[in-house]
Amino acid sequence: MKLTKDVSKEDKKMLNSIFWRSFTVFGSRAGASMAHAPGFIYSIMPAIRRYYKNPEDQAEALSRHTTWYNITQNVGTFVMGLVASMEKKNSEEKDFDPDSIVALKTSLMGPLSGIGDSIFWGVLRVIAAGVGISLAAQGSILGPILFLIIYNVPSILTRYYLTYMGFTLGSTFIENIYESGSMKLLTKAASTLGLLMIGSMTASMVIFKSKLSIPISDGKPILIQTYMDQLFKGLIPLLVTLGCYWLLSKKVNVNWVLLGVLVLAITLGLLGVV
Amino acid sequence: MKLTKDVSKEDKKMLNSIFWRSFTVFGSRAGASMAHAPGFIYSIMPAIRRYYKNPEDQAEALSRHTTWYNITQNVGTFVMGLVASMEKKNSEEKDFDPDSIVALKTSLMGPLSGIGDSIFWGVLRVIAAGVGISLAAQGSILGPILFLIIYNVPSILTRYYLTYMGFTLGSTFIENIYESGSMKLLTKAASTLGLLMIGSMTASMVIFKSKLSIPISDGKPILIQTYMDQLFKGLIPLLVTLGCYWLLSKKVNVNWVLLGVLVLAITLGLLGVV
Amino acid sequence: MKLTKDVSKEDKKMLNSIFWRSFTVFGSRAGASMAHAPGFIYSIMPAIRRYYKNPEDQAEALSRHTTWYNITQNVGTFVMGLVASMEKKNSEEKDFDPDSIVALKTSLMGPLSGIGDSIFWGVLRVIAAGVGISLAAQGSILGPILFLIIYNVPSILTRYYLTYMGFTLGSTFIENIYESGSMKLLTKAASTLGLLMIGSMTASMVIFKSKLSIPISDGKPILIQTYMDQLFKGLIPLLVTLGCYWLLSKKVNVNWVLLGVLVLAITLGLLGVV
Amino acid sequence: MLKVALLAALTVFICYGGNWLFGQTMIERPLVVGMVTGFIMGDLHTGIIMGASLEAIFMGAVDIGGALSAEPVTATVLATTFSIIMNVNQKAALALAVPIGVFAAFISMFLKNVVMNIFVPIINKQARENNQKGLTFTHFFMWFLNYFIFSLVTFFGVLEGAQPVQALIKEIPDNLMAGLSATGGLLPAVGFAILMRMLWSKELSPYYFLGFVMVAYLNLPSIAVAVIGVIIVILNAYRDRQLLQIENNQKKVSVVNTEDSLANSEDKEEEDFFE
Amino acid sequence: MLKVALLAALTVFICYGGNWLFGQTMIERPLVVGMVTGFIMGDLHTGIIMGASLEAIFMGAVDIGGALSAEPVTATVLATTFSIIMNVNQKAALALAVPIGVFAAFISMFLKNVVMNIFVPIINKQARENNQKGLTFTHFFMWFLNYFIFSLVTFFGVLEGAQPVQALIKEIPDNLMAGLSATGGLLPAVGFAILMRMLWSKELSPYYFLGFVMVAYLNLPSIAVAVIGVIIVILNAYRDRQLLQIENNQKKVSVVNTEDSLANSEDKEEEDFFE
Amino acid sequence: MLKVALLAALTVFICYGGNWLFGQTMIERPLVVGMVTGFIMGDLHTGIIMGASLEAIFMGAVDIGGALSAEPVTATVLATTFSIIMNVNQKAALALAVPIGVFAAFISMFLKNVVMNIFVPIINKQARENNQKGLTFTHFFMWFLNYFIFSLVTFFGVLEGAQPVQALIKEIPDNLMAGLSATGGLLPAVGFAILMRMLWSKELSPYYFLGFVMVAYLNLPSIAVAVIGVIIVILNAYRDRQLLQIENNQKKVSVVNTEDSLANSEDKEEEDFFE
Ligand SMILES: OC[C@H]1O[C@H](O)[C@@H](O)[C@@H](O)[C@@H]1O
Ligand SMILES: OC[C@H]1O[C@H](O)[C@@H](O)[C@@H](O)[C@@H]1O
Ligand SMILES: OC[C@H]1O[C@H](O)[C@@H](O)[C@@H](O)[C@@H]1O
Repeated sequence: MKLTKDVSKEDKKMLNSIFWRSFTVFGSRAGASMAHAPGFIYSIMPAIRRYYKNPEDQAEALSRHTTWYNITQNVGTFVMGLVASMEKKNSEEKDFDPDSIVALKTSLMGPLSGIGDSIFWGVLRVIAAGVGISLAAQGSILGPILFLIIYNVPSILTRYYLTYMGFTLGSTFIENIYESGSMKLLTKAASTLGLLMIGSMTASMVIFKSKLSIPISDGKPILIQTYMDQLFKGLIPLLVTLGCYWLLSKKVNVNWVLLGVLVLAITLGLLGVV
Repeated sequence: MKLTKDVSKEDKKMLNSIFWRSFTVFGSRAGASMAHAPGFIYSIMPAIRRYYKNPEDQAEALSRHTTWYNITQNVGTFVMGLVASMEKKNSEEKDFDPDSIVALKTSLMGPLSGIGDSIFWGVLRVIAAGVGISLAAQGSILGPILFLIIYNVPSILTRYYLTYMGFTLGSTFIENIYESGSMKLLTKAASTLGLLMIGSMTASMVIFKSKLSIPISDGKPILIQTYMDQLFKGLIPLLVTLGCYWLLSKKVNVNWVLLGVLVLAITLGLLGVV
Repeated sequence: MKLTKDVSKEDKKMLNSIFWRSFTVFGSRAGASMAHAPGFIYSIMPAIRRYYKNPEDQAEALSRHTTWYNITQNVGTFVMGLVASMEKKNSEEKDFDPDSIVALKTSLMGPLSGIGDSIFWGVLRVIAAGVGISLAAQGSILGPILFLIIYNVPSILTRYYLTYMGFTLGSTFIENIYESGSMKLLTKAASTLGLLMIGSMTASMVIFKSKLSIPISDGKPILIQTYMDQLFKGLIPLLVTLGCYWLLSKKVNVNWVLLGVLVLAITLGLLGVV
Repeated sequence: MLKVALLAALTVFICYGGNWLFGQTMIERPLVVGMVTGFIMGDLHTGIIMGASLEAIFMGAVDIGGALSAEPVTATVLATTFSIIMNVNQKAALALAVPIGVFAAFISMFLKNVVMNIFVPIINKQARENNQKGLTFTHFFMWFLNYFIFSLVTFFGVLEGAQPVQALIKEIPDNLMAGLSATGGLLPAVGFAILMRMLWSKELSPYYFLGFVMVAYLNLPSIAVAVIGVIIVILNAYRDRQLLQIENNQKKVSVVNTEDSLANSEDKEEEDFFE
Repeated sequence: MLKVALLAALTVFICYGGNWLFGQTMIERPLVVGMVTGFIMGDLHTGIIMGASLEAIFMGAVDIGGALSAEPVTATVLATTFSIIMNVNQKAALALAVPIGVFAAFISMFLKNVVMNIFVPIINKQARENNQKGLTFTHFFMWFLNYFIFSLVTFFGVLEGAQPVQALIKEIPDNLMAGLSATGGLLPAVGFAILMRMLWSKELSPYYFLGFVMVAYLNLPSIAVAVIGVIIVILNAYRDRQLLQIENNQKKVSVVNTEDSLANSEDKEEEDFFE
Repeated sequence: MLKVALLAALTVFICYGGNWLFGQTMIERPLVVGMVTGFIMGDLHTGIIMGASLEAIFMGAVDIGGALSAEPVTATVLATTFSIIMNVNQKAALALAVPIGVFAAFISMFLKNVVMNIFVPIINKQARENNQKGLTFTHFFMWFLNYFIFSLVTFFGVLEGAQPVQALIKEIPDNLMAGLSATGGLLPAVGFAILMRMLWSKELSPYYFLGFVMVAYLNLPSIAVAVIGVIIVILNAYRDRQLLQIENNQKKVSVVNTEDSLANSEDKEEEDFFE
């Protein structure tokens, strides 16, 4: 509410339009090179139309945003607001470097997705699903309904306020905190929280249970899983996840990694390990 | 033991007297403006009598302490000892500012009560009651007796040693650590511990259980409380406490807050929520 | 693997020899004055023979190491490697102070044993035994076998790599990090981890259960232990351990402390307390 | 019945007044009050057992900064007396204790915080006149008056309450009863809020939530929270001290280097961002 | 059967396409999809119940960085439809859902990441020409095309799958089935690894393991981990800010004192040791 | 019986002597000793099972800094032998193991720390004379002598103990037995105290208590404590390194600014307060 105060009426209209369009941002996915660029362009269009009157300038701005775009979507509106404010600045100031727009946009993708996916996929969805499952399991239609409400109310509010926040904070702010060193602190805070949550998701959502067992002459067989848990609980999920990370960090294509895990799991199945 | 070593015989007598009188400090409570000032005056009297021979000076000293006083009592003796040492100094040094006595006294009330109430109400009493209840529940008279012993032995020892500690450390010490910045560290340490304990007390002692439930066509009704616990355990107690704090910090009178909570609880009861 | 790369062939032979000899380091124990000095001398002999050609120098070096030696053995090879590198230096440089060899060796005993015993006695053995017990309890010979494998594979690898590490890092490194202040950090890290683990071992391995109980007229007697646990879980083990530490820190001979605990325990037994 | 009423009032006076005259030794807690009432009413065993139950119920009834959620003495004395003398069903007596306690708490606070204000001018006068005897007398007289008046609640409670109470229990709508019980659960919040006012700072507020989570999610008892708290505080203090020394050193250096004035103004900006 | 197949495909289109066209509102999750399928197939109750079971099974099926371990919509629609319409035993239907989900996930990723690449030059061209209408159209057309094609999987799945599925369940060797289920458990690792790539740094890596231990050994639910995380982050931020100020002050001072150039080179060495 | 005694003594020699001659590979632990004894005495199965029970009992019997609370080899060999050969009731045999272990621990420590002192002058002489063969011989001879003598305990224990043991079990007063068992529980304290001496510092002592609380109140297994410990240590190390650099920078600056000598003396005072 505070955030929307100092914004002019026309800018408000534009930001609301961006907010609404942003819902479709992940509608299309243009493969591994552009990802959600089309959706981003569609969302940011109102800003481009508003600040550039000249068709060449508009074309230039649109082309600028045909590059890879992918951020947790209800957090990504922050970037959209920010880009809007930078496009505005670019349209006003002669010596503004338009490349900085894409640079900043791109540099924010990692931290924002990390924190966004952790919070929305990892916390909010899990809580909402927890509530939903226990109601639905008893056949109550309240299950799915509450699930949707618990998830979407904070989600949509976030989407809305971040649109305005990105715009009002603006690029000068971002540059300032970069220079003063505070950006490091912010990134560190976001990454810390993100990594913590991803660690917790690894433990709760990556699942591995071996059914291997050692036969005992007289008595029931001994489950290997019990002993692996005694060594370290969730060791295999942790190792698999770290392994995937290691491969990705060695620039192995994500599809190969996916395939690898698939093959691994099925092989283990065929071998009777799981 | 160490603490009482460097204290002269007469000062010892005085401090012991303060120690004994301090037991009555909360006997009277003179409303919202003075609180336990009468008790404080009664407790500190031996020091005033000892250091000021002149009736006018005594009257002045007594009047000085008619201001609001309230500190967890077995910790408050620290302030009494400290005040004694400052009154002594005031009686000896011409240019000592007597206002600093009340100022220091007042400034210590917050942190000392915070930490004192946390430890004595929050930890010691709870442990003692835990032991006491389980014995008394079986009808054993050991319950109340052990309860009193576990609570009072540390409590009275604290009261005693802090009387001496306040006196021997004295005001110079306090000023020194204020200047060097160490006071900040001490306050921070006390506040940290206090807040942690108050947080834990909020979770264990503020209780709210809704009996609302959603009827299920076939099957037993679903308790709302279960789902609130799934969202965040103890959410309502936490919110109520934070709400009270927020009101108090907005200078709302504590009695209104009390009344508000009362009305809230009864209303919830009448509405069948609890 | 990396560690062994820059080591000459002859030095490798020597280090391997030290590695193998180190297995016997605790074979003999020459009382309270030398402890495992004979084993250390036997282990380090290959280095002494290699770097000193002159019998007098060899004798001097051997004598140097007749002082007290005791470090968790699979971690102690680090010191052996380090000593080898220092003996080499001493044989090459005229103004090298041979006393520094013993000094450094001795100074490392505390931290290395602290961390070593914590990890190997406190973590690895406990995990290995956990797995082993549950298998063996069902009569499976896999119990002891897995126990030995889980414990010894990391243990022997540690022993091996630390031999090389001590040698290649060498004394210059150690001196450097001492000067830069990093040694403090390393010691702090090791001590932190060590103390944490010893604390956890105190809680899990020092055991005390009182069988004292208070008779209740009608109803079953009340176990004192229940109430001590309510006060603070594991209070007695904690106090006994801190007591032992306190005595040792007051230079009380360890045998007296052992005897004291023995007498204490038996007395408590005779009194019917345990 | 008069005798019972007198004895009950006396018990309240002894336990409640005694607690606050003699160093808040917790003889006001139900565990003790139950025992004393039982003893006086001639059924020690029942007294102790009811004390145990009531102690659990009133665990959150703390008196902090003068704000109390429920006054445990009156509640315990009445509930125990009803149960022993008037054969009120024990469970019903326990259920009644909470509303009684909440009600008594309001009376107690009204007395202490409002009524007792009348003594303020007297104390000021006596102090001005160095009337030490007078001050001492006033102190103890205030104590006596306060707890004497307060005991009357119990006196009339027993005298008049005998029959009505039985009736009341049946008549009070369940909902109201539930609401009154809930007050006992929620009111401690006010006491804690008072403490928070004394200690709260934005920088330290996370510790409040940490304490909350430690109990809510790790089920740690308060002694464990306290020990962990002390550990955290000590470790932080060492760190803080180290930083304090560095900053103090820096201050000394900056006296020499004058361009620092500039530096500070820049720091301000940053700070604003984080606030 | 054609009608059923059409309805099922429509459900997939609505839930999956709708989710991604309208702000990823999680209407693609089994809880919702189950309900919708149940409604459309005429047995709401079964739909809701199966949705609950499948939601639990697919809890780890997150879509992160475009990598998803199992596609929940197709899986839920098919399993629910088989169960309602074809009377497939409910447990068998649930067991089948995981391999279906894994299979569908691959198709979905193939479509989005590979096939849809054909639109890249078109978008570039439209942007260059400032063809805003065109861009808008392409955006929505890509959406339609993608989810339309994808829905065909379900269409043919139902049409052709009716009988074979029953047979398949009996024929698929248990081992293979177990392996397919295991993929559902292990594949989320890839999504988390993608996130880790974005955030990982040697300095912060301990927090990853902390989060892991908090769930594995303290059994904390995600909300508690998040709250503790925020607490840690805030406390750290205050410390970091304090240090940042000290360092900034130091930098200003070092401008004056020139021998610092020397100092920095020494620091480097130390750092190397710790890396 | 002589043969059994010899075999038992041999087992002790192999397991105890072997453990310490060959890298402390833990073949001295009951799990292994039980198995070996069972094998030698002809009842592997019983040996393994008793080993498991004894391992749990002797879990706290650690040998740290040369201080051990109970010697597990003799205890295990005797208990297992009694049980297999002499048909001593298994439970009774286990009960007997702790006092035997405590007794054997004292003998072992007496041998190693007191008796073996006689070799000290010999070793000094051989070193002075560069008698390397001699040193090697002494080393291994000490080993042999020590464990040979020690094995005699078991030899006579079996030879003489057969009947008496049965009698003893019945005769030892319960209280004494309980006391002997308690020693097994309390003696590990000494070993840990030895370690604490090596590591303790006021600044780090909180971590000792943290470790204690983590097990006592959070029931964490040792692997989890270790992982959390490593996390804490790494995070602290990064912080410490940062501070070290700041302090090192400061030192360099303070060389220039001479009024620091004054500053340091002030810091001292503060420090005293906190100590
Ligand atoms: O808060 C300090 C102090 O305030 C009042 O005097 C009472 O509530 C005490 O119980 C409390 O210790
Ligand atoms: O990771 C960011 C983002 O990537 C893709 O667009 C999808 O997987 C989303 O679910 C996710 O939020
Ligand atoms: O403490 C170091 C070291 O001391 C002695 O040699 C034995 O107790 C070993 O088990 C231990 O590792």
